Amino acid sequence: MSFANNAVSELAPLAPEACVAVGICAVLCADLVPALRTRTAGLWLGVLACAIAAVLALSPARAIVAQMLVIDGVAGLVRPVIALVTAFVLIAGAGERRSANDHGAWATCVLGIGLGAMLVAAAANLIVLWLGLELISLASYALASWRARDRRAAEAGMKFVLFGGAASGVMLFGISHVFGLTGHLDFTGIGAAFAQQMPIAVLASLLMAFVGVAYKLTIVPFHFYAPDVYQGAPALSVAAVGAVPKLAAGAVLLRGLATMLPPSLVPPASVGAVLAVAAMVSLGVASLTALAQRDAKRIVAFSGIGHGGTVLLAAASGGGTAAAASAIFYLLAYAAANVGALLCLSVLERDLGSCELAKLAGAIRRRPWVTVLLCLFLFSLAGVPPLAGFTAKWAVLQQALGGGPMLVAAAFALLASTAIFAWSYLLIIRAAVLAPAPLLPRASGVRMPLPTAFVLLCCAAGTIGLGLWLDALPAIAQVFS
Amino acid sequence: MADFGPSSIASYLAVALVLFAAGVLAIGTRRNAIGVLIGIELMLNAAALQFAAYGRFRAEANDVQGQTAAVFVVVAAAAEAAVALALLFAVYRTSRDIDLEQTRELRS
Amino acid sequence: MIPGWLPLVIWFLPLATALIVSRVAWSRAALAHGVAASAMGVTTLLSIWLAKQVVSSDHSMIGPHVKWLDLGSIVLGFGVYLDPMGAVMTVIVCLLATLVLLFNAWYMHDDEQAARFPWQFCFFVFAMLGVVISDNLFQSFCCWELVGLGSYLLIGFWFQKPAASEDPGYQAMQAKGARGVLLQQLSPAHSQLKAFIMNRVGDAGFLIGIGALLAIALQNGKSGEVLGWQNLLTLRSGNATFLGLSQGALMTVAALGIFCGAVGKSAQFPLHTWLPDAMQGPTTASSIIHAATMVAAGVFLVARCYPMFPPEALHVVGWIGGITCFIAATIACVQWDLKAVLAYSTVSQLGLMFVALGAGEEAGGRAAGIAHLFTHAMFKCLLFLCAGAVIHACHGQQDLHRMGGLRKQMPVTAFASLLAVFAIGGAPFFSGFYSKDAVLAAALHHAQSLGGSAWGPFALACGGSLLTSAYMLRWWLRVFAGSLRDHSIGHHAHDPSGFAKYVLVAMMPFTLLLPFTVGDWLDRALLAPHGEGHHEAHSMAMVLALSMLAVGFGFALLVFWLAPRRGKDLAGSLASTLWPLHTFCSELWFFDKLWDLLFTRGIGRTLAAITARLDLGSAERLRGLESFAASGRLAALSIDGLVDGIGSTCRRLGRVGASVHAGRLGAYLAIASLLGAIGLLWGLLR
Amino acid sequence: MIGSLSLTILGPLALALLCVLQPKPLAARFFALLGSAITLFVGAGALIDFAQHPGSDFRLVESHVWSTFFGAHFALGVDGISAAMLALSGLVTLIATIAAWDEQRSPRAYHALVLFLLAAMNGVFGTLDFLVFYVSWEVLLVPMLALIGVWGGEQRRYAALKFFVYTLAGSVLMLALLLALYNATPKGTDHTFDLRTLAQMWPVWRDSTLFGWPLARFGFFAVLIACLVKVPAVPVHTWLPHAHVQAPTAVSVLLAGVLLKLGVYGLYRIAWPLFPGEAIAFGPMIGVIGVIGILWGAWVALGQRDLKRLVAYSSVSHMGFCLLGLASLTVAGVTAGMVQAVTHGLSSSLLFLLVGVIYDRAHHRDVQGFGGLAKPMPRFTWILLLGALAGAGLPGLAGFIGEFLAFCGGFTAAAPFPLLTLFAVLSVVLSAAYMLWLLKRVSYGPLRHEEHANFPDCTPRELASLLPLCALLVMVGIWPGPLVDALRSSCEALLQHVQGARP
Repeated sequence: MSFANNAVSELAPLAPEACVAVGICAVLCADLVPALRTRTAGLWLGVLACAIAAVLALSPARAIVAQMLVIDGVAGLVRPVIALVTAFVLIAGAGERRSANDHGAWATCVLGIGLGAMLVAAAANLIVLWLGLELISLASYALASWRARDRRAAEAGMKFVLFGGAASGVMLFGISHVFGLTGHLDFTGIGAAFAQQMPIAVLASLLMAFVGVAYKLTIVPFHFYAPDVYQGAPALSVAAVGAVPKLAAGAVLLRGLATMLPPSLVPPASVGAVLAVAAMVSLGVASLTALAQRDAKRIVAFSGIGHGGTVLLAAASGGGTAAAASAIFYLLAYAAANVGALLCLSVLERDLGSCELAKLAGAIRRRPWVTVLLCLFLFSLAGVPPLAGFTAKWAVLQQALGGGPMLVAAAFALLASTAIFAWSYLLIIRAAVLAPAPLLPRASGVRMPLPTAFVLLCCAAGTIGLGLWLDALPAIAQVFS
Repeated sequence: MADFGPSSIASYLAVALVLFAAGVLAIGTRRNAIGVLIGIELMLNAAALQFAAYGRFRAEANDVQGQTAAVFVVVAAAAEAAVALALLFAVYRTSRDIDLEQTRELRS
Repeated sequence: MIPGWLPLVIWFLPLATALIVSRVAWSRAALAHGVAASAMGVTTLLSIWLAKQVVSSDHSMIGPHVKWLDLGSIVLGFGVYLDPMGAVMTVIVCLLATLVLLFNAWYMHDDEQAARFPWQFCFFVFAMLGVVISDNLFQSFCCWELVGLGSYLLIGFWFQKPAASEDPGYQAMQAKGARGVLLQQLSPAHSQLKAFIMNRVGDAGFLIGIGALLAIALQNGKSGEVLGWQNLLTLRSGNATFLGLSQGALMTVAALGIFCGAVGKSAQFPLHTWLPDAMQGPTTASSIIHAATMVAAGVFLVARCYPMFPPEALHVVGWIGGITCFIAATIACVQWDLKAVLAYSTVSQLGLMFVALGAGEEAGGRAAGIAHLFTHAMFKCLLFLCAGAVIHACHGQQDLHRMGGLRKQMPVTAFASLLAVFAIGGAPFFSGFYSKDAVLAAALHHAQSLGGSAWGPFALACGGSLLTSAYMLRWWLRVFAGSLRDHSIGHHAHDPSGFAKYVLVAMMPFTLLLPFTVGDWLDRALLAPHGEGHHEAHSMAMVLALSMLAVGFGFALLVFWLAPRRGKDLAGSLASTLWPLHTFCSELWFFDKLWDLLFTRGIGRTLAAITARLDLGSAERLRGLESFAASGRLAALSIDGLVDGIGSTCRRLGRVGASVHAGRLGAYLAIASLLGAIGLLWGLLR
Repeated sequence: MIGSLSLTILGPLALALLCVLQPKPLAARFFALLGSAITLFVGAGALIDFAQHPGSDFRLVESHVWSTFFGAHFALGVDGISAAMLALSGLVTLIATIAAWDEQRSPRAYHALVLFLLAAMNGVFGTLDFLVFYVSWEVLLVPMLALIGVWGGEQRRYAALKFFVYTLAGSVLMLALLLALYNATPKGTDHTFDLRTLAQMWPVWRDSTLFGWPLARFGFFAVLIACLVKVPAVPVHTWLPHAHVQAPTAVSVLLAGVLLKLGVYGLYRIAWPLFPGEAIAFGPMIGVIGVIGILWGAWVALGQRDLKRLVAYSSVSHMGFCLLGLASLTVAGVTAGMVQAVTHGLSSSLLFLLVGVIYDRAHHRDVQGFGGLAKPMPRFTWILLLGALAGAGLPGLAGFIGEFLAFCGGFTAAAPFPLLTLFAVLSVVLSAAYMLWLLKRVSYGPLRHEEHANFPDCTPRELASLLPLCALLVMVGIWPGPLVDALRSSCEALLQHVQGARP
């Protein structure tokens, strides 16, 4: 009994994860009940689980679970957000029209992503990290190709799984070397081993292990799957596949940098410079390539690549809490705007058949409010003040400009890419708002599903609120310290 | 010169490296999706092998992290292979082909 | 004591009249003319009283002054300053304005748009008075520009008239002499534009002059109303420098800047070509604006700023005047357009005034110039009114070829214009005699005392005067003497009726010495010195002037009166014998065409087209913008194209990026592993 | 507590929301009128206050904490300069609303966007906080993008995108500057974005570095670039002709009337006060840019056939005087820059409205396609004459004041400026040429097209938008005293501040 008691008390901080896991089981069970299967009941069960998980995760308690998971400031902040975003995606899913018995399975996958992301966000052990990422990935693969009879969705899924598998293979190979060379899989242990000496082989292995995270953060050159998956997958799936894992990957990146390469051992400037260069490359490639896209979702994908680079830049700006806070804040702002934008696109996609720029013409006539909100989210992504994207960019830039020359250079690259990205977002706006409209009837007959509208409004509120609430940033930093 | 006998770690690592290299090669060169999938499996198995080897030769006596990890890897690799095959099947069902060069409707 | 408000009343009454008359919808245009003329009449009476007071009190009047803008070191304001010169000028402006308005009521009695004339005219008078009574350079400049606006409006009075090249009516009656002008540009709409822009060229110089004066004043530690006359006239001494230029040189720059404004307004070489074109306006408007007062404003301004002009600047003034005087006179000799002769004569006479001014204070140049300004205003206005009467009588015909013998139908006009011709020729007992003599005396005295290149202006002025008497008599003889050449235009001709006739009669006395018999107030007012050498020059100049008059008149009588009576076409044979000279002068020394080529077409259109092309690229590019259609490199070669070039470079790079993201998973994996490996190595090795 | 300046920002915002939330287009129009009237009322009130009691202090000051951490405040307050700008933005928006009264395409959205734009402009003009300034500065782009891109002409999308990306790219550096200033705050002092405080900290910016450059120099150029794009100065001006040509009339009016002034205002409010040393050192360079703008703009205007593009280039030319005046660092010049900004707002608005009037009738803007309109449209021609002459800087009309004062300032300034002004003076010829040539080609001469003979003259609604501007042009032209008095104290204070940085 005492063992059980111990286990319970030790595992108590993982209540949110457990809650989501239970939620998954509940959804699966609900699917078995014929009376519930035809409704969206399973889905709402998932929402409930996520909501409870979010509330549970809000607890300020800090804990270390068996050198495997750490509930530190970053995790304490990101986990509730992950739960919340997952819940929002689920709610939005309730507005989707899909075959009756699909809801449960879909919810299971989204919850899987949520669970995996929460684990990754709290991971303090490379194997746990890898497992968490695998969990995210497996659920993501399924989500990405959800429209089973759609060639493009299937292709997206295939590319995703093969690319993701490769990344995960490389990561695992790196992890195994790290383990072999240091004898540890937990971050603190690796950090302690580094403290004695820092063989280049370990660093190389660690960098290989980093590939798995980089791939979730869509850092160039591990971003290749993203455009194709975004384009082929349903927009709502993309919201789950794109934003949620980024939050988790960002969180674990911060923790890994702080614990495995503590600034006292590795000169932060050297790590920072490497990461800053990676960030610059991501920003440059993404912003320019986005210009040549003809599909709104692909543009959003490249925007995600750029934002991943920005998060990397924030993480590169030294290990201080302020830098971490800026990265987290950036991820929050990104999540709100990105989920919102993809949700808008999913509504338009359903109405107009595709997110290709050419097909978006007349969106403003057909769905004026959704299109206006889409613009709002895109402006936030572009960093137009006073929206969340601006404040977040502000925070990151402030950190980077205070750093070494490479960081300052990266900051200016970020500024330059802002203008170029703005241009590619404008391509979407141009297509949806400014293009001469084919005389589409206003979609008054097809009312906007209430859940979708609710989530959209929440995202909009978050986007504006995070933008105006400048003191959110110090509040986040306070959580860390 | 490393000792490549059965009781030395070097031979395991060498095999793992060969496996990994083969996997990377397969990934980089195969046009068939199944080939790529096999490559991925090779990479994962190389990693699993290394975990086991490191666990056996390097870790302290009561440390089973390596072996545990190897088991996890096998499980996860199986799951991954299942999902991947399902998706490949979906692609095959829609386009009667799993040639990666042909399957490129999604592009810039 | 003169009440301070009186000049203000005189100044603003025309403006008030203009505002009121413009707002009323008049049933008959004559009524509008009547109201405006009565207001102007009142103004005239007031100004006469004022002038009498100023002249008799023998010192300048400093009237009220209002601060307009206070900028710390620089204060700009409006105020009244009247010396005898200004006071008399006020009278002349008001008097002529009243008479012209009365005349115009008849002149435009069958014009639908006539009601517009009085208020635009009154506005002009207001602006002109502003220049005259101004107490500082800034006000002068402002009103100077407004005068330009008045002129602009009145030249374009018949704005609907097509260009001569498109006007069959014009071509039917085209005067043979109009060779140098470009017919497609001969329209009120174009002339008003040309006049304004060419005036603006001068004004640019004026502004530079003002700027230089400001800089000099501030550098010398002055502040406040630095542009007031009192202040400006003390600027000659000081130690301002700029870019190595001494104060003296800076003053020369300033003076030449102001003179540049005068060159524009007074139609001096090389900006003289607008004035003949300005004849597209109503003849009555021309009579006062482009003959009597506005164009003389340049002379007035230079006279006003006289103490600021260093000798070097005056030298330039004299030369420009002389050149203009001569060129315009040669052109006037061969013009066949009734008004063109008068226009070039005006230009020539203005040149003469500048010759006088160029002679310098010592030689009495200022007094002479102003004197000629006053006398010229009177007789030239009368000449124009007579010309108006003739044109009216001949149904718009202006060709001297077809006129002749009109003295029988139009005795009053003929007589009046004959008096004016005598005046302009400088016949004894006429006003022109007095003033032209003074001008030549001043120039001679100046030349004698300085020698060298100072003889130039004098010689040119003599040449101009000689030609003036010849072409003016020719003009009169062509119009009024002999017999009717073209019955269709002349047989209904008659003198102006009613008021208009009395206007002509009323103006006749002013061509005589009358205004100057009241004493030597002008000399006293202008503080003209009368040295021994001056008297000597005077007598020499008188002899010279009289002989030139005799030669000129004699030539004209011979060629245009005696020879035709004998049935000989002496003029024609002279023209064919001296054809190169004749052509050169008929082509207006090619100034119009050259200026058109250089400035309108060259700098104006071509350069503007080039800059526009360099700014936005070719029209082809502009058409293809929306579709992002790639225009050729050449088509996009422009500032805007460069900007878009940055954009398209980005897009090109983006396409390169996109070609990598071409959907091939194999390639993705290969590139990712390759780049990953490179990144790994770089990260480790750095 | 909401002060009157907050009202000019929040009021239009709230009204914008009301516009789209209620169904009636007519109500939206009245909301737009109301919003601009509020701004005009507050702005004009402040301006009159400054005219009567000149001073360089800030009035109507209010401050609400935005972020204690960053030291950002929603701080508002006006001096003479911003009061004039505020009044201008209210007036021009009012006029533009009247001009767009008959807008048929989504009038509610249109007026909401105009109100949104107004709020952002007021935010720029009314704030004393750099962060609020920047936010408003960028937010402006959004409604403008939509107004040009949705309600514009044939190539509206190109123009709108160009406008947005160009001006955004211009101002990203300003963001970097904001952050660099924030990071350079000396230890122990509170972070602040208060412009009044920042203006006192120039020595700090001078002594800290970024990229090995003095921060002050970087900052100066960052603001300069952002502002010069907006002014717009040659050679970064080419977004303007596109934007103007494609924008609907009322938006052109807003663009020329207020938006271009933002750039000048930014220089007056940020660049010069914050970096006085650089303002002195690089003043001649700005002067050269100004003069190039004056001449190039005028010359290109001379070569245009499209009426709107012609007027747009005349704006480029006129705005050059603002730069020249400001850079000359004399009381006359600095005041002139602001006076020119105000008067150009009036005259260019008028000209764009007039172009709109004939475009509504002829449906084209090719200047060669007109001629002789004075006969069917006398009132129009008189107003066009007034506008053209104001543009050409005729004394007695508002356009003259700024130009003349700029000349005064330029000629009396230190060494290179008199020479620069010498070139600038050429513009009096060029401006007369393009303006009056335009008038000639449109209105004078014989009627070119028979169908133009029955063009109706200006309608009462058009007159309602045109005549107030005419009246103001004449009033300011004849009696500029109050305006100049209101501006001068603030300009003198700015000048003193800048001169204080002279070593």
